[in-house]
This record gives sequence, C-alpha cells and structure tokens, in this order.
Amino acid sequence: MSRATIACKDDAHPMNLLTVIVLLPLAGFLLNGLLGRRLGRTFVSVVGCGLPVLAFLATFKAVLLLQAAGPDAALLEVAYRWASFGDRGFDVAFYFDRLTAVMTLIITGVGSLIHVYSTGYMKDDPGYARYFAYLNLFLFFMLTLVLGRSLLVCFVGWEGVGLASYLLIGFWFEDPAKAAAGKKAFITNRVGDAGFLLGLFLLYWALGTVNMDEINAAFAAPIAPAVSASLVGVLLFIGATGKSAQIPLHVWLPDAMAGPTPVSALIHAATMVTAGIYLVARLHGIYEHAPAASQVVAVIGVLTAFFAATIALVQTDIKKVLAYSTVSQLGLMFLALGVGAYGVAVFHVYTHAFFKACLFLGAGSVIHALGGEQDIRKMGGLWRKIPVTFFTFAVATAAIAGIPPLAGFFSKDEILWFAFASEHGGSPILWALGSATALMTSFYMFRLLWLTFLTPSRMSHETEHHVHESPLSMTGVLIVLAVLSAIGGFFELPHFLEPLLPIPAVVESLEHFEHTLVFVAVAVALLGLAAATFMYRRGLARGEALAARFPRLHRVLGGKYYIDELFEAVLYRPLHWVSDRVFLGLGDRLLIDGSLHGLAVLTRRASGRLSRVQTGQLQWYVAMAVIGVVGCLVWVWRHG
Amino acid sequence: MRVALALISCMLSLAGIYAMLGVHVVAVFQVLIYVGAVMVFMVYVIMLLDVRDPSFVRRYSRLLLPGIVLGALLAGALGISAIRLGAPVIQPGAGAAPSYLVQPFSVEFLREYWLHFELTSVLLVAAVVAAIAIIRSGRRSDG
Amino acid sequence: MADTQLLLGLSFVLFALGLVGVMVRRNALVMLMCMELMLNAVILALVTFSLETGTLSGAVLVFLIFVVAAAEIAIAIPIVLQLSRQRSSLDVEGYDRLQG
Amino acid sequence: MGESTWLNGLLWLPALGMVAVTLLPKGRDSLVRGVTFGCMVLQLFIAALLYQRFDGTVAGLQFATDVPWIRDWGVGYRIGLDGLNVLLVSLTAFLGPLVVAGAWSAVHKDVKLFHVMVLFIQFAMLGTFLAQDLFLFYVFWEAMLIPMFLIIGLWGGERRIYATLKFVLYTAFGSILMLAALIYLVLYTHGSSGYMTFDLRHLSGSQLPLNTQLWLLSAFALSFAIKVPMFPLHTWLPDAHVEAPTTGSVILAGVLLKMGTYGFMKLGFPLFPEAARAMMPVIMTLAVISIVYGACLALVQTDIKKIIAYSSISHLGYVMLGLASLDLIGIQGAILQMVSHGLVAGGLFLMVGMIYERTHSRAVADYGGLAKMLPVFSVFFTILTLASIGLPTTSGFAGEFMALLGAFNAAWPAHLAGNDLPLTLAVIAVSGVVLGALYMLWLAQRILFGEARAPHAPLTDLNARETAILVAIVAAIFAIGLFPGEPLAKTELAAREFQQRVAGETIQLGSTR
Repeated sequence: MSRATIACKDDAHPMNLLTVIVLLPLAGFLLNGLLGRRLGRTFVSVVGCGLPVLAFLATFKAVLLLQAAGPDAALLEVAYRWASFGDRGFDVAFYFDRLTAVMTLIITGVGSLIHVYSTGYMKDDPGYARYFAYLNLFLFFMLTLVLGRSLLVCFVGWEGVGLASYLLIGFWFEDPAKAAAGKKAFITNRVGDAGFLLGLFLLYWALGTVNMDEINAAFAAPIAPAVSASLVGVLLFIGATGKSAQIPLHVWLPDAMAGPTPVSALIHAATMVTAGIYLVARLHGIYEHAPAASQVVAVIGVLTAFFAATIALVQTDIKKVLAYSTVSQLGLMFLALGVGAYGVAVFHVYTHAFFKACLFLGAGSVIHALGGEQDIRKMGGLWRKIPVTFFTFAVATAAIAGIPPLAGFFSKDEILWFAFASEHGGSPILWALGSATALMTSFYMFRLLWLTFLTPSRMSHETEHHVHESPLSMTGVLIVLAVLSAIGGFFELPHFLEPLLPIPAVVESLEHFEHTLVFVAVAVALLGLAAATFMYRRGLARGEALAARFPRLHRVLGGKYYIDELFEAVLYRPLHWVSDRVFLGLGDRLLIDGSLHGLAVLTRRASGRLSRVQTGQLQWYVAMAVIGVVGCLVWVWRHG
Repeated sequence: MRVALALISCMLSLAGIYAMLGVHVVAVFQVLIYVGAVMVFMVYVIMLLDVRDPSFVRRYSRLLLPGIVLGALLAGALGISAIRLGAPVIQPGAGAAPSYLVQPFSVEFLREYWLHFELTSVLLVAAVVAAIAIIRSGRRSDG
Repeated sequence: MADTQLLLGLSFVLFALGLVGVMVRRNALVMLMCMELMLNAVILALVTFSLETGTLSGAVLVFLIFVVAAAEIAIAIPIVLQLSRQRSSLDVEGYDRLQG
Repeated sequence: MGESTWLNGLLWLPALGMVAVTLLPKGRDSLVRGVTFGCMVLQLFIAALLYQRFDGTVAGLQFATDVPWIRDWGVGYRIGLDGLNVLLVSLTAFLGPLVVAGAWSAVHKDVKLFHVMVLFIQFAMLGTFLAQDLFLFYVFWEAMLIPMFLIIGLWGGERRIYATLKFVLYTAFGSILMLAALIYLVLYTHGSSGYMTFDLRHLSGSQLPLNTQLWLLSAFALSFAIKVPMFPLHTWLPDAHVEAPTTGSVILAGVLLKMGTYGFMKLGFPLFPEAARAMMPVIMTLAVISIVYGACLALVQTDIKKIIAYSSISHLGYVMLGLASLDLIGIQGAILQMVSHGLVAGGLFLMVGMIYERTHSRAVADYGGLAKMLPVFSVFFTILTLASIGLPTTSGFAGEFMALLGAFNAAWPAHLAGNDLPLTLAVIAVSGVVLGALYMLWLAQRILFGEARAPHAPLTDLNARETAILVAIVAAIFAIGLFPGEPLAKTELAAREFQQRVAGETIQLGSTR
C-alpha cells in the first residue's frame, strides 16, 4: 500500500499550496478581528467571504494537481518542526489525498456559501465583524483538522474547532442561557478530546509516530504493533463521539442551536460534526484490524440514530428538529463506518452536508422572515409568502427523506445495504434499526415541511403581515444548495475514494438481496411521507390527539429522555458536592488547615501550663535545685 | 533571735574544731569575721525589725514535709557518693605538711597568693557600693 | 584518717540542715542565716580536704570564702530590708513578683 | 573572562538597583518607579542576550564563575547558566518589567520600600536559579522569603498577617529540614571523599547508601514540595495569593512556585538518584492528586484569585508528573509547563489586579457581562483562560501535552511489566484536562457573559500600559505554543542528562517496545 506522496516542495508545484489554504481563513480572522469594527461592514463582508472563496479555489487547484498524480497519490507538505526530541519529533505537516480533497471541498465550498448567506442573515447585528472573524477562525481550525498529517496537528484543529463553536454558540453572550450552551458544548467536546488524547499517547508509545498515514501503514503491516487495535480504536472513537455528538456526549448539539442559524448550518450540520467521521475514516487502518472497536462504533451509531430520530418526532422548535435529525444522520454514518463501509460514510457526509445545510439555511430564512419566531406550532401557510425558501426546503426534505432521484437516497440506501450485508460486521438487526430510523426521518421531516409551510397559517396577525421573502444573498445560496442536494447523489463518491477507503466485501449468500433492499428503502421513504401527510395535512389537530393518547411517552420524548437531568444529577452535582464538602470542607479546611491551627493552639496551651511552674516562691526554686543536684549525683553513680 | 544565737554557738564550736585541727589562722578569722562581723550585723537587723512579724508566728512554709525529705535525700546522696568515690581525687601533697601556725601560714599566704588578697579588697568595695545603691534606690522609690 | 570521714559527714549534715532551713522557714532573715550555715559547712569540708592533702591553697580559699560571705551578707540584708518595707512583712511567700 | 561578567551583571543588577532606589529622595514616587522599571528592562536585555548566546549543544555550565568564598568549608561563589535554568532565568527577567509596570498605579503606600523589595526578590530569585553551589543556593533560597514576607505583609489585604506568617512558617519549616540534610550530605562527602565542598558537581558524584539517600531526599523533597506546592502542603498558597497585592501574586505565581519544581530538578533527584527512583510512585501519586484536587477546589471557590491559585496547584501537578515520568519528553514538558504557567498565571493575576484596581472586589458573584463593558479586557481574559485550559497553539497545551505524553511513555512499559499504578495515574491526569476546562470556563462565563453588572459600574477599559503588558504576555504564550522547539533545543541536553542520571540506565528515547 505504498503511496506516491509528492512532496509539495518540488518545483512542479507552486509555493506550498496547502499551507496557503489553511492560512487564508486565519488571515480573515486576524483582519476582521483586529480591523473589522473600524473599517465598516463592506470591508468585513468582502474579507469574510472573499478569503473562504479563495481557499475554495486553491483547494480546487490542489484537487486538479492530485488528479494529475494518479488515484492514490497524496500531496505532502511539511510546514515546520514543532518540537524535536533527539532524532524524533513532531512537525506540522499537511497531507492532501482524495479523502482530504472531498472534505476540504465540502468545508470551503459549503463554508463559502454559508459566509455569503450570513452577510444577509446577520446584516443588522452589531457584532457583525466579530461574527465573521469567528467564522473564519472556525474555517481555519477545521482545515487544520482535515489537512493535518499527524494526529497532533489534527488535535490542534480538533480543539480549535471546539473553541470556535464555543465562541459562535455563545455569540449573543448577553443572554446567560446562550453563553451556558457555549460552555456546555466546549466541555462536552473536551471530554471527547480527553479520549482522543489517550488514544494519541498510546499510539505514540506503541508506534513512535503520530502521522496518520504511517499509523495506517503500521497496522496494515504483517507484524502487528504492540498495542491492541481495538483499544486505540475505542479511545479515538470516544473523541469522535464527543465531536460528532454520539450517544453519551450528544447533549451539547441540541443546545448549540442557541447560536445564529448560519452557525448551526456550518458547524452543526456540514463540517464540525463530521470531524469524528473523518477521523475514523482516515484511520480505517486501525478499525479494519479491530472488529471489536468497529462493532462498538456500529452499535453506538445505530442506537444514536434511532434514539435521536424518536426525539425529533415530537420537537416543536424548527432548529431542534433539524439538530436531532443531524444527530440521527451522524449515527447512520457511524453505522456505515462500523460495518467497514468507510467510503459510503464519507459519501453520506458529502450528501448530508448539502441537504442539511440547505435545511438549516432554509430554517434560517423562515426565522428571518418571521422576525425570530422558531416555534413551528405558530407557523403555517408560508409556501405562498416565501416560495423560494419553500421550494428549496421541500427539495432538501425530499433528499434527506431518501426519495429516489435525490442525493439522500443513494447514500442512505448504500449505508443500509452494507449494514445488512457487509462481511465486516453487517447484521439484519443493524439494517432493521437503520430502516426504522429512515422511516422516522422521512416522517418528521415531512411533518416539519407540512407544519411550517403547507398547513393553514397559525401565525399571529402582525407577524403574518410582516412576513417577506429573504434577500437574494440568502435565497441564492438556498437554490445552489438545493440543486447540489438534488444532483449530488449521481457522483459515485465511494468509487472515487476506492483505492483509499476500501469498500467491504459482501457476504455471498446475501448477494442477491441488494435490489430488494433498494425497493424497501424507497417504500420506507414514501410510507413516511404518506404518514406525515395524513397526520398533519389539516394542521396540528391529529398530532395533538395522538400525543394525548400516549401522554407519558410524549413527555419522555419531549424531555429528551431526561439525559441532561441525568448528567446533572449523576455527574455535575456530585462533583460539586465532593469538591465543596469533601475536598474543600474536609480536606483543606478541616484536615490540613485544622491540623496546622491545632498545632498552633497546642503549642500555646503547653507553654501556658509550663509557665505556671514559675510560682515566684523562692523555696520552690531551692527545692527544684536540690532535686537537680540529687538527680545529677544519682546519674553520676550510674555512669560515673 | 534564738536562731541567731544558735548559729553563733555553732560557729564558735566550728572555730574550736579548726583550732583543734591545728589550723589556727582559719579558726581566728572564723571567729573574727563570721561571728564578729556577720552575726553582729544579723543580730542588729533582727533587733531592728519588729518581732510581731507574722513570719515569726507561722514559722514553717508549705514545703515543710517535702523540704525535710529532700534534705535527708540530699544528705544521703552526698554521703553515698562520698563513700563510693573513696579516696579524694587530689593526691596527698608531696611536700612536708605545711604548718598552719599563724606566722608561717601568713608568710606563705602573702608570698604566693598576694594577688587574690588584693582582689578580695576589690570585691569588698563592690559590695559596699552595691549596698549603698540598694539603700538609695529604696529611698527614691518610696520618697 | 578516720576523722576526715567524720568531718566530711559533719559538713554534709550541716549543709543539708542549712538547706532544709532555707526551704522550710518562712522568715527571710532565718533563710539568710541558714545560708550562712551552709557556707560554714562548705568551709569545714574545705579545711578537712586541705588538711588531708596538706596543701595550703585549701586554707587560702577559706579566706576568700570569708570575704565573699561578708560581701554577700552586706548586700542581702539591705535587700531584705527593702523587701520587708515594701511588703511590710518578712514572709518570703510575699515576694512573688517574679512570677511566670 | 568576558563571558561570565554578563551573567554576574545580570545577577547583581537588581542589587545595584536596590542601592540606587534607596538613594533616591523620599517623595519622588514616579522617579522610583522609573528607575526600577529601567533596571528591570536592562536586566531583560541582558537575559535576552544570554539566552541568545546560550548554546544548547554544549553540555555543562556556560558563562560560569567559580570564586572561593569560604575556603575551609569548600564553599564557593559558583554561578552558571545550564539547560535547566536558562528558560527560568529568562522567564524571571521577562516578568520583571511586567510586574513593575503592573503595580504602577496600584501601590501608593511607601513606594520606595516596595520597589526595593521587588528588586530584592528579583535578585534572590535569580541567585537561586543561577547558584551552582549548595551553600549559595541555600542562602538565596532563604533570602527570597524576606521580601515576599514584607510584600505580602505590608501591602496585602485584610488577613495579610495570617497569610504571610503561614507562608513564611511553612517555607521556613521546609528549608530547615533541607539545611540539616544539606549539612549531613556535605559532611558525608567530606568523610568519604576527604575534602569538604558544596559544589554541586562534586556532590552529585558521591555514592550514598540507599537509606541515607532516602532520608536526605525526603528532607529535600519536603522543602521543595511545600514550595511547589504539592497536595498535602498547599494550603498556604490560596491564602498567600488572596492577601498578596497584585505584584506579590504575580511574582509568587510567576516564579516562586517554580523554585520547588526547579529544586526537585536541580538538587532533589540528581543528588539522590536511587532514592529518587524509589520515591517516584509516591511523587507521581501526589502530583496527580494535586492536579485533580486543585482543579476540584478551583471549581467551588467564590474568589477569583483563589480560583487561579488552585489552578496553579493543578498546573504544577503536571510539572511534577512530567518530572516523575523520567522520560525525556516528560521532562521537557515539565520545563515548558513551568515557563508557560509562569506566563499564564502571571498574566491572569495581573488582569485580576487591573480589575481589582477599578472595582476593589475579587468575588466572582459581583461581576457579570464584562465583555460588554470592557471588551479589550475580555479578549485578553479569554485568551489567558484558553491558555490556562491548555488549548493547542498556546503554551499551556505544549507543556501539558508533553508532560502527559512523557507520563504515558513511562506508564505503558510499567503496565506491561505488571505495575498498573503509573497508567491509572496518567489516565486520571488526563481527566484533569477536562476539570481544567470546567472551572476556567465557568469563571470566564460568570464574569464575562450574562447581563452587565460590576461594582462602581461604569468601568474604564484597559489603558495603554495595561494593554502593552498583556500583549507582551499573550505574544510570549503564542510564541511558545506555536514554536516550542526553539526553547526546548536549549534545554534538551540538560534534560537528557537529568534523565540518564536519575533513571539510571540510558533508556533509548521513546523506545517502542
């Protein structure tokens, strides 16, 4: 599996291209951050949107270069040596192969679109310059994460992206709830990062290197390295769950909706949350040799998918529905990774980026139109008032639901197929849960579509007359994304990534099932559409009736299975109690300080008693003297 | 007063012992200084201070019993240590036993130890000055 | 040589008695006198040793003790006078200002 | 001879400064501040020059001076720059001017004495770092206490007497034990090798039996552990920090805490290698407890300075973890973490000082929404918070990452050999990273975000002087964070020598098996 890596430094290649791609957004951050407020809005939007577009073009150039170099070639570029220890050390190097090409294209492409969209959405926001600075900062860290060759550089991007999401979620920091959501996101990510670090240390000790391509090669090598692939796999997967909001660490994503909608679109739909999938896909070498770890990935993936889909059924906030749908889709991607279909997972990332970004931006456009209203129960009848948003939203909904010609159908169908038949851990149960999730997905997406656009209007009078279509900068982006999510599916990504990410072999006995499963998938999608139409055609009535019949189930789903409260009770409060009562109260105050003060009191009291010996009586002193003399004499006898 | 008299008689008997031992100089000075000077001064003071003083009435301090016990203990300890140690550390004098009669002793005394003799005079002067200082400080404090 | 044992014994007894006197009696003057007794005991012991070893320095030392005794009593009496005037009594227990 | 004059110049400059400041007329406060600041800046230039000319590849001392001082005891005025102290000396010199600038408008009560004390402590700290002679080291070690005692005692907060007494008694108790051990060591080498010397190079050559080594090392270790501060002996730090004036806190956190870890690195472990190896599990356990304990306590404090003080305990736990790992990367990480903590904690305390000057309140509850009122302040505070959490690209990350990496490099072979303690400790230490984020972010969120309120509400944002200080610190943090290779090249040889000396056999660097 030797790979033709072309050192970027050679002459056929312009000045190190990859470093430029990474540094462009950083320049944007610095320019906007430092000068933004002073130089006015136009400067900010030009720099803010211009630099990501430039980065996109540079990526395009790199992709062309890569194509010229053959299927499994890679561009390698060492920026500088971070730290060296004797003959070995860590250096900051960038690596560009087909997988990175896809990811970078998505990041810069969708990123630029979202930047353009944000110029419209955030137009009248006082923190305009600060917003674009943070957005560019996010792009910089995301590109470092994706382009980094060593796990260390990837980790720099990993935490940086966490920081950027912290800043962006808590963008309107006046409202303490929003700031708390930012904090929660950062800390939950941090827990994941701790797992990532553990995996990184283990790898460095075992293989002496953290460069991802060398790691893949080491695990593929005949003599297996000293460490068990599954352990490393699970540790890195913990990092992935933190970043891609899988079951134990998914609590931060729904709260992250507190940030501006374009942020949700960029970070919590298209790019950041896919970092976990990129990591597992990139280090497929480990997971190929770690069936146990892959099984864990698959199971957690499918559970998260199913579990998030159920919650999404009852959500009433337009962005929360989309958030849980993202968690669910990510679960499906991990399912694909778990069964060894790495290429397919990346394919789903690719398609998901398009239609989820389109959905989020559409939701943003709706919110923008309604002047901040996010509760779908107070919407309805918008399809006539904001037709473009409605049309693009409908296309994206169809895509995510898996209606055949659109992108979602292709990637989801392949995931379900490999979940069913992959040799590398596929099983009918996984397929069944996956299909159920697909059913629920199409149901709640079309429910959303019906309630927001098609049902008779439930808007309050003054919002109704205030509704207006979003400016071109927003609708334009929506149209581009809708088109992409429509035709995206035809570009056979898994085969494009074939040499890099192997497509798992399929169990022969199940070979012939492929076509039947395709029909089943289509049937599931249409069934969801029909159910949603039946339930919500005339408005909320039937929905509420159903909810009334299963009040307890509705409350549990509505309360998100009370996971947050569980974490609060099991983790946060005991930690506080222990630190406050046990460590501070008992440890510091009582034991350590107490013993010190005790010592001081002891000495004072002892000296007090001793001083009473000085009675002032002469005779007492003479008596003492005599005892002394007799004592000395006795001592002299014994030792004399 | 009775204590003073008893003490004088004790000192006189001691002087007697010295005389019998042949150390006449010491005996003479014992009588001269101790009895003559010290005890006279003591008697004078006793007569000066009034007799009704309560310390005469309640004669013994609280440490009566422990005092006696300690005294006996001390005497015993000294006795035992004297017996155990046996011969005194210093060897008997090599030269002829010097005569302790007055004339040879004083010649010997002033030839060898004249310096110590002078020093004693310095000591006495210091004592007198101290006594005066105490008296004056006493007067100033109540004056 | 038997009499050195005797004389030594006598001086120990005298010394112990003087000491007991100091500890037991309440009157300051009596204490002073007991101290004088202790001094005499020491002189006696000194003389016996001087005789036994036949050196003159023993006797010389006795002279020094006489001087010291005189000086000591010369200072002790005024102190006792002052104390008795302040405490208006000769009782030793009264003089306890130097307490801890 | 020209070489060592620079180093002597560096060391004795603050002493000269002290004399100069005392001669100044009484009333002229701004003149006093100017002279002190000038002296500190000059010292920074010399230190920068020395750092530049310090050659990482040459083993042993550079710019050394060796003049006999007390001849018949073998005590010499031996100072020199080596891999271990080059970064710490530069840190001290770097913080010097910042400290003086930080206290420009804070101190009004007898300014002259204050600045003499600041110069005195700078002199004592540099002396301790540069001393290559045990006796000289001890003299400077004790000399440090006096100015710190006065700075906290005279210019401190309400309970300053209690705090400064506790601080001095704690440290003095430790150093007395060290003195005893020191004397025993010298006499022992005198006995065995025939000549009496306090020179570190010779002392580390002496072969002591294991149990005497254990006793001596535990005496040294106690004194250094109090200074670090490690877990059970840390209660003086929060009180000292809360009651100390801004300058006191910055010096205390910036440099004084490094004395303990430097002591371990320079004296403790190399002098008694076998005992050091035997005590490693104990030290590692205490280090990890310090990390978690410090972090947990920082979570429940209500006073900003206390939070940062406890965070210092947590950060220095990483340093000790790195040292205890006896792996080259761990040791390098420890050195780097020391410098990074000096900058981060120093910066944070300076900022608390700045806000305290305006509002005279340190309680977290009094503040809210500062980002609205003091935008520049909040930008710097966020950056320093992130550095304190150890976000990549900041120096905090570089130090923590290498320390943890070293700890794991040492933990895995031990795990394979059946001893699971180091591995569990290393894993718990990684959880410290999460706890760190918890309390620092909680603090940042409480005072920066939410609705705007603060005592004496309309606050003026940072002025030019304060911004300049913080820009310098943030620049240094990012410089070390992005390019740690450069300072580490200087310390690598010394760290490798330390590792080989203490770990005994020369472990091949990061061997895979």
